Amino acid sequence: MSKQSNLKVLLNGIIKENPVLVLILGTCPTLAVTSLAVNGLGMGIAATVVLLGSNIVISLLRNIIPDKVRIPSYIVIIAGFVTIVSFLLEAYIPSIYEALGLYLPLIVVNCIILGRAEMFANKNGVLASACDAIGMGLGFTLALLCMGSIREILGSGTWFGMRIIPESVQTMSIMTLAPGGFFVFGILIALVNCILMRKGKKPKETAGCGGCPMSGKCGAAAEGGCK
Amino acid sequence: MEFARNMMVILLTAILAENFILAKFLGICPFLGVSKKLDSAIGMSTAVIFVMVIATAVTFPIYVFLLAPYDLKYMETLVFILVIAALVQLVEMVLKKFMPALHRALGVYLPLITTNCAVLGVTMLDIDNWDPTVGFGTSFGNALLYSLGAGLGFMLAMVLFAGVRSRLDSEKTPKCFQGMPITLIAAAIVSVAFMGFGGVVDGLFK
Amino acid sequence: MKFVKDFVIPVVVLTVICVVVSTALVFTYQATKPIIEEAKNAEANAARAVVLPGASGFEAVEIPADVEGAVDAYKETSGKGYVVTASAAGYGGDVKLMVGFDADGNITGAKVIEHSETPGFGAKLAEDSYGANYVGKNASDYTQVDGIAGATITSKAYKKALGTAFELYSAASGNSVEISEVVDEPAEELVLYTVDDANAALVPGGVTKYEQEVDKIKEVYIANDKSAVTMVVTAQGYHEEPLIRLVVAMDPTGTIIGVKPVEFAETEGVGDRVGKPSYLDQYIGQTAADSVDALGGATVSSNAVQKAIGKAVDAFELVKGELAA
Amino acid sequence: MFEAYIFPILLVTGGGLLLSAILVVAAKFLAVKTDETYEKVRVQLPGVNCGACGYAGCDDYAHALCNGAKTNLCIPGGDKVSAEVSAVLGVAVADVEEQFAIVKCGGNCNATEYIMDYQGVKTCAACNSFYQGRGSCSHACLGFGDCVLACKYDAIHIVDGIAVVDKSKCVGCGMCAKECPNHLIDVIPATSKVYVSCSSHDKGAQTRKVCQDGCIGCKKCEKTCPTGAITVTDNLAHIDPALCTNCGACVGECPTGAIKAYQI
Repeated sequence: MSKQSNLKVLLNGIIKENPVLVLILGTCPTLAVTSLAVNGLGMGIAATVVLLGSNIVISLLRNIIPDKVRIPSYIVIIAGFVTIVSFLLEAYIPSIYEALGLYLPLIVVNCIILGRAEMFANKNGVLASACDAIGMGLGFTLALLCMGSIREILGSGTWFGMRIIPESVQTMSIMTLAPGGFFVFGILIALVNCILMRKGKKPKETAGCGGCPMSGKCGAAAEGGCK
Repeated sequence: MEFARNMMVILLTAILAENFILAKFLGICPFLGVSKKLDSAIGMSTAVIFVMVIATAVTFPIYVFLLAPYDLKYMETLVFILVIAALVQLVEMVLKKFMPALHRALGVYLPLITTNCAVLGVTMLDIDNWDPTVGFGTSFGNALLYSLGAGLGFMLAMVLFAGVRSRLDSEKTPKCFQGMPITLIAAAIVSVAFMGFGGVVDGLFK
Repeated sequence: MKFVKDFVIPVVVLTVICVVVSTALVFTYQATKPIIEEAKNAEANAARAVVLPGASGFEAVEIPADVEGAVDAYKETSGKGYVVTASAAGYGGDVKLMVGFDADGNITGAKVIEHSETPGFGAKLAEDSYGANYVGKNASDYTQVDGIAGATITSKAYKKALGTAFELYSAASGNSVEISEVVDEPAEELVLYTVDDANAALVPGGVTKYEQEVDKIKEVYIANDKSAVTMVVTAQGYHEEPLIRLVVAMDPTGTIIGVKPVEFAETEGVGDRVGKPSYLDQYIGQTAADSVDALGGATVSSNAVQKAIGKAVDAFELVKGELAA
Repeated sequence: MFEAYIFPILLVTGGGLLLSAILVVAAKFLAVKTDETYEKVRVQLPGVNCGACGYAGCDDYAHALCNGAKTNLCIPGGDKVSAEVSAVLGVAVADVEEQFAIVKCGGNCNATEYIMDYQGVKTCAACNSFYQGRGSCSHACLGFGDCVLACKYDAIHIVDGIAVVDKSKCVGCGMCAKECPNHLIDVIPATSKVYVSCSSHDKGAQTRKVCQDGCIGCKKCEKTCPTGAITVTDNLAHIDPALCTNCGACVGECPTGAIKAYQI
């Protein structure tokens, strides 16, 4: 895995192993924050910055951190980066900070970040981990962006604030609410499954457990809870 | 009477109106992953309720006495996630030692809870709902009640969904919709139903 | 050696990481703290300027602790007025309202800065267009502004927050102001008339029944002094079979002088609001039936009433000759 | 100055240290004393918790093994597990009496047909509770595969509408037998090659009307069996594995072919 060219690692994150649509990871922010495209974009970029930072630091320290305290130290590093990003957002783009609200600190427990740290960063060099972080981050942002756009256009008729559907047409405001999130996410994954099937690859059967850092130790995955 | 009414409002809003999975989107990863079979769903939810209440019991006083007076709200994320990670380890050890049967049933899901958005989410929501004017006793009670309600809401959604999924599997769904997509669409319909509860709870007690 | 390798090193590494990360956090926090403060103030002042046009700067004013729902109060530095924020419990949660007052207590602007009301209904109150209705109102007549149909709870919360805002204003400015309480408008009941009572109410001078049937309307009455004509008209309401029966009175020029409900089987609380005087009296002085727009949330029943009155207006042409010129 | 800078660092590091100290201390005090033999034995067992050994699951059997239970009771594990467990316990290896499952119903789609187009919940249990199932014979296999789901060794499948056991994979754990609502599945010793593929106690005429493959209780097999292993009770033939010598005389004699033999 590590010998692949860095570009391939980058592309892998965006299409082949898109964290949200293929590995079905980090679903909490994906559903919660994408009622507006600009929020989806904001969350995507924030997550990418945190992922990039933590991947680089973790791959730097990978030989120093003993295995016994691996998870707690990763958590501390990631929490540090998340707090720094939330400071920057609160200071310079308060509107995004308000919109993300509770879900910004929740990036700490986002399976993508801890997952990539555990699966990739502690095995590969700094450059490869950085590329992987950018790839995964972009994949995450793209998925969130398209989720956000669909929900915003259908829900409030605007896209990044610009009015797309004329005022007279009654928009489906349910799209901006909770059920819309589930619905659009389901349709998107079905679309990805169709594409994967047409290209002959079997869609990923395990839901979320595949990429989750805890799946090694967690009985639910072994016991087939994730089939 | 006022106290009981207030408690019921908190509990019911957490379970129905602001259900953690279907309205607040917290804890979706285990919801999609573990609700395949009913017994794993129940096992997981009991473990989540167990850890949520204990996590609130530990993190709420930390915040009120250690973080708030020194204006350290920004440390909230770091401290809470550390406490929850340590707590999960501790609970696993205690369970293994004193209740092996319970450990065999629940212990399996404990590692999954450390990276669970719902548990960290509930501790942070307790802090948002905390208003300093009310005395510590009542606000601590409210916080515990809220986390209990959140856990019960989590279990309600998980168990409800284990039933839905087992029926979904035997139905003939289009090829690319099988598995995750059809479950999400079913979740959308159920969450519409839960949206209706908002008015019910307010109407019931207002 | 195993003890050191197995126990000491992990703890040391973890502690070092904790120290490094927390120092980084502390320094970033201290660095960004002023910027965050300043960004917050700028944003708040911008919102306040919207509510109190032409304001230059604000200074915080002490707010009395006992005012329930009070958030903050600011005095405009050049004495132009005050901006206060108050909150009240709405349908989905608290509604936070920022209100600007000029020096002597008239509202210069009102803006909802935080709410969780249902989109499409309660959320309409958050639009600036709604806040504009209150500009110029003072402590006594702010309750006359009517809320948005279909969002009664949120409208009541809006007015309650305004009441608190007035209290804050009087506390901040020192000149005490008599605040009229938000009184729930008396719940209008649907008063149904018999045809004779309706005629008596509409035409004090008494009416006689017109013998022929006019354009399928069976009961047509002409005032004894020929100054008005009243007709009993019907239309299908929301539930198809039960009818809406109204008595419509018109003067010789064809303008409607009154509409009284005789039979009204619309859904209680929604449709029957259309039968109440507050809606039907809007037809007085109109010559066409569709000049009064439908009541929000009860479109079907309003259309039925319009159809019924339309029948009366059309039939008027045929019976006009009977009236005095 | 202290409060804003030093205190948070102390708080976090102190908290981290305190938490790790608590964990280390707890790890020491709360260490659960597990005796090694139990762990080593438990690891050998397949973990199917089928109860074929007569104990309530593998954990229970492992405990029993530690205090001297017989090592050849684990049917699914077979000789391999028995050998390993005996090695661990240092006890003489006793070979395991191999067993496997048989389905006592031959009513597949060419032998019998359904009396309804059942659209209800697609499990045998549900279908069986709906007017005794969809088959014209009320004892027939319903073909919804509850047994297939229960089998952890993928040794039983639905073929032409009825369950068929794949001898090569079946380890005789009996989990499928528990699931079948009509109790059609039995676990018999591997030695006996002949079995009756019917469980209908209806009168011969009725069975012939609904299924060409059913046992009509004509007692021919009972007469021709040299060792008297077959007894017909209540219109249904039953072969006693202990007496049966696999001579196959009954297979030829049975007019409807209800008695079947394995080729192995």
